[in-house]
Amino acid sequence: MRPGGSATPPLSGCLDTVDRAESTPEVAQPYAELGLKPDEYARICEILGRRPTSSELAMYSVMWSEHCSYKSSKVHLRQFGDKQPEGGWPQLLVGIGENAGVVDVGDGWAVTFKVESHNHPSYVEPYQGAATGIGGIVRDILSMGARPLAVMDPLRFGPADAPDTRRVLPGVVAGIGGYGNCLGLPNIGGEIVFDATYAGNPLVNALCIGAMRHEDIHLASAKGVGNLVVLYGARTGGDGIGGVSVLASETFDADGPAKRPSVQVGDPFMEKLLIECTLDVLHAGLVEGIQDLGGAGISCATSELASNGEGGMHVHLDRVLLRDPTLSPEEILMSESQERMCAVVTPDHIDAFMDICRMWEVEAVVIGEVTDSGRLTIDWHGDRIVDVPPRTVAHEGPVYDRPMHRPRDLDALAADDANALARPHTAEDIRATLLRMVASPNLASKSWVTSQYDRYVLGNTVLAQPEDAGMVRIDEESGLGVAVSTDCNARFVRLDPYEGAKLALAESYRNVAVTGARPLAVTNCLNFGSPEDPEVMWTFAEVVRGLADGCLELGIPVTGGNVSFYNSTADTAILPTPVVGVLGVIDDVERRSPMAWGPDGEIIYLLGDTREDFAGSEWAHVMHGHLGGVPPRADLARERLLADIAIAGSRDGMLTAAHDVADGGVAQAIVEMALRSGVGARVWAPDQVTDMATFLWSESPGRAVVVVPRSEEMRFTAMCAARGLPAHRIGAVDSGLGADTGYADQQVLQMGDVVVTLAQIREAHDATFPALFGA
Amino acid sequence: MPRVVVDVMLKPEILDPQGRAVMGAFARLDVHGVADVRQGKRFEITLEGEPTDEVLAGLHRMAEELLSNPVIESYTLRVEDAQ
Amino acid sequence: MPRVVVDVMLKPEILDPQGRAVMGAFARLDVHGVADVRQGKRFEITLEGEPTDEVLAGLHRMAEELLSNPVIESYTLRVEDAQ
Amino acid sequence: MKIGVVTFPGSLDDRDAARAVGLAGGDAVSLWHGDDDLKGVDAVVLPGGFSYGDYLRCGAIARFAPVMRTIVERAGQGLPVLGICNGFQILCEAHLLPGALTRNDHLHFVCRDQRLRMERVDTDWTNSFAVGEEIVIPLKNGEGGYVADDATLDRLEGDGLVVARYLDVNPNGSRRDIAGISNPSGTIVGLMPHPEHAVESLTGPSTDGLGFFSSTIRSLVGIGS
Ligand SMILES: Nc1ncnc2c1ncn2[C@@H]1O[C@H](COP(=O)(O)OP(=O)(O)O)[C@@H](O)[C@H]1O
Ligand SMILES: [Mg+2]
Repeated sequence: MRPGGSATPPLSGCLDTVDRAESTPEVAQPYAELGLKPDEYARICEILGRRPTSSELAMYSVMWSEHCSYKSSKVHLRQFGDKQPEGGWPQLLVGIGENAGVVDVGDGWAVTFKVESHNHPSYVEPYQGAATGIGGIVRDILSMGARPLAVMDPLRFGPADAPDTRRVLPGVVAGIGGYGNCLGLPNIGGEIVFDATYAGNPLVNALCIGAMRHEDIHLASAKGVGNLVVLYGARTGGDGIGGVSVLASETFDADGPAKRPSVQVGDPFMEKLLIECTLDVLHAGLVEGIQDLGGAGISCATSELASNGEGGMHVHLDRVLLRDPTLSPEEILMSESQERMCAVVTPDHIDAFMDICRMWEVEAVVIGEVTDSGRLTIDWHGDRIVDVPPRTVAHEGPVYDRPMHRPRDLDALAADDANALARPHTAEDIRATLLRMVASPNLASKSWVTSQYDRYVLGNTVLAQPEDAGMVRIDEESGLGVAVSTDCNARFVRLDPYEGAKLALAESYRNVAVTGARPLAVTNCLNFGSPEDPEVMWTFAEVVRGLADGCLELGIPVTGGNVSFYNSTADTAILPTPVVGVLGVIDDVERRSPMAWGPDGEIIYLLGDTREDFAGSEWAHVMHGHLGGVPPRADLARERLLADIAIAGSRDGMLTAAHDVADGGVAQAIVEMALRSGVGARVWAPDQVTDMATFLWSESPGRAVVVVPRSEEMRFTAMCAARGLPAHRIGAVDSGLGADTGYADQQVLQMGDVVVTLAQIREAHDATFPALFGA
Repeated sequence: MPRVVVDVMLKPEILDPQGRAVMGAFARLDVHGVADVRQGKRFEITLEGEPTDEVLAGLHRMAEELLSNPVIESYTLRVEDAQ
Repeated sequence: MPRVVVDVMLKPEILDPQGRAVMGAFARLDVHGVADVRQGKRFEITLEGEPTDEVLAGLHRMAEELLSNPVIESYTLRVEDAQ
Repeated sequence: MKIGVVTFPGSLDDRDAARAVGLAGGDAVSLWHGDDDLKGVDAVVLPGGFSYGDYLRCGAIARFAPVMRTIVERAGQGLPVLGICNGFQILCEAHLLPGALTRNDHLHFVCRDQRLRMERVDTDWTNSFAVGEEIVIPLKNGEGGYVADDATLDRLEGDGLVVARYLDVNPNGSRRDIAGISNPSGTIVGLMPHPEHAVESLTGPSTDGLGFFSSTIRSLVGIGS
């Protein structure tokens, strides 16, 4: 083989068939333009025993891309499978490797959830990029056989006041809302974090949760020789195939590359029909195997289905319904047109399958059948254009153990102690700090964003933003429900990737537990810079190690996730951002603990220990623009204990409210609880903490604020004492403080000597987003 | 007063779900003979004075940057006399 | 193939928040000399054959009943030769 | 009491409407857009959602569904019909109610807990409320601005056909803060906010929405006005 080389004239004007590939080994192929390395191309030739056809090249190039093959991350991600308790994970029904993992939540119910990134498309075209991100993750959940229940959207943007953020953020938010609202899935949570490193590289992650009965779980495999392969949903167009046009242009069009959009446009209405249609065909028992069409379109769906099944499949590519009749076979194979699914159906079920599609006005066509050839063969109007072993496309791509190096600046960062930064001491300074903190973009009210999302549709949303976790009811009879949170303080990860990953996990775990749900499983979206940068790669490896260790310690498995590399602009990589999603189960959603406290007289407790932990804190970021020091260590045994107490407290009616303490410390937690309930409170520092600023803004992990009715105080504190969890009495709900503090008729928050009305806080908290992004 | 009309349409290669929905409705309503429907936006801009080069240059910039999204749409701009 | 274009605009007495938002953006972006902006819809309908009276009658009916809402909108319909 | 809930392609709140009917003590019957048979129901709810993706105009395409032909005909004979959000849009598009719903004046989709004042309480859908009663139910729409010409608005006001009005904020630029209207006989009601999302304290901001569904049941058994 002699890959590359421009001496040989390219093909022109004729179909590149397998026969032709055999007889013209010397033809130069544009593998480099398609992102393949010379040795990767050589390996393809070796697998096939000849040069690939241009269609085969299209398939290999897209399936062996970083995005689809996980070639840089695979060696590390293995830990998620390897680090597991003896006897495996009891709650896991389907593990990593399928479209999404599935966990048992009891009563015959199973839940699946997963988070994915759509970062780059959302930078190019914020609305459509974000919209299709939602669409893609929903199809992953659907393809497991689950009814999608809710979505969440962890987002990261450049500085809040940067002009580009004003372009990107409103578009992303409108896209997520536009798609999710039209699809009829409630948006129950997410994150919005600003940091300079995300300028030019926003993160748009999307999470979906779905539920099904155990017997309804479906997998992506093409079983049963003679079964039919059906492609249904939207027609195939030229979406997202900008890259492969090099093939089309060389092969088919002497006049230069055809105009192909690299932007995918979503049609949420079609996706809604696809959901209902898919659930109907699944429940009617008409489907042997099912797969969504995501990143690599038909290439991915056919090779994965074949690879997971009997190993053989034959496809008539010319049967694919096209939106754009000028598409070449290579382009059809790589098209990323949205809202398509692929199902394997027995011949005697095909008519019933087609009837259901017709009822939902969804177009469907049989494109092929399952064979026992061990090969994936594809024809184009009778000519063979693909003949490959499917495993080599789908599962046996290249794997790299890339060089790693500990970032050279880590020691200097650690030495730059955040605890040495000047803190406010006087009541006046503390008050000013409080108002500035609640108005800072990362801590300010996000309702400008979340009010653009439907949180009510489907009628099962029990908790949604701004609560710690989103919670939806699964079973209306029993009240069984699930809670999900996503979190990541990327500054912690930057300062100490191993601990930072555990802290992200701990925070997400804690957010779920404080609602009263028992954490069960983990998904993650690992957003990083270039894997070819050894410092990024080292950080990535440390994060995966930390997450895998943390999951083992907490007793919850990683069930799936996504890796997004190359999140960097010319000079900066993003903060390493492993977004961690934790799923929990609650037997009766009536027992949940919301964030808002109840009536007068209830007692406020701070659970856990407060230390001087300002490294990576929001306070250091907002007040000093500082990132340095040694972040707190994650104490996962303590997190488990805290979770046990929060769950028992909710279940047994000892708590009226609970709120996790994280970004912005206790001050932020108290402010959010007060704003949510509209009732004031008096709060004081526990004896353990003498410095008010530490009490208010330190970000020691393993803490939560809980509110206990007086009648339950004895029982609750006895439980904490018996289990060894520090519970500090730090305040009381008090609607009458205004009169004592000179604000008659107003609700007032008193923290130590600082007095501020809820109206003042609310004004500061609410004004930021409208001021930045318009009313 | 003179009027400028800007028409913004999705580029032909971009999926137009709205146009497709209209097509579907045509079929259900027994309207035949239609091969394709695309839906776009029309802006009618009434000027205060004459369509000078400067004014038109400004409007072209707006058509390009604000009224259309060049990633997925294209526009045409023309001066009309308002009736 | 021949093409029919239907333009649908809000009636003048109906508030057009989109047009108003565009006006506001013009001002912020230093585009002056504009008295008013209205935003409407444009449909490009490609025909399979010739624009016979029958086809056009069907499309007029669609423009009236489906493409526009006569309570708030008015439409114009014209035949164009596609380029 | 059998209350039909229509599912169009893209209907989203049909399950919720059916749940609300059940909680109010009725039997929900699902009706399919492509069927012109109303299965003997005593009343019909056109639920919220994005029928046909809200493409073109909200409700514009759904209006032509076969089920709507029968509903328009039966509504003319007094069948009670409630249109919620997208259902309200469909009722206006089908000319069963006057006016139209247009893009929110702030151009964003908005989801909020909305306070309303009930103004007409002798309809088939509001007879459980008191005049002037204030309720809180969710509102969520992108095109909820109610518009009509002044003559129509004056007639609606003069004839007492405004069913509910927005309090605190006008969330979408509706003329005269109108959140819902009715036909003169009070059998047909269109409402922009979503009563079906306020039927359980667990999942809604209140249970104020139940009144709409229990009202029809009352009037169907002859208790209502
Ligand atoms: N960071 C991660 N943690 C755990 N599992 C992961 C991670 N990244 C990818 N995976 C898993 O690898 C498999 C392949 O991922 P992907 O190709 O993105 O799936 P899909 O194409 O279905 O979206 C999936 O099972 C996914 O959950
Ligand atoms: Mg998948």
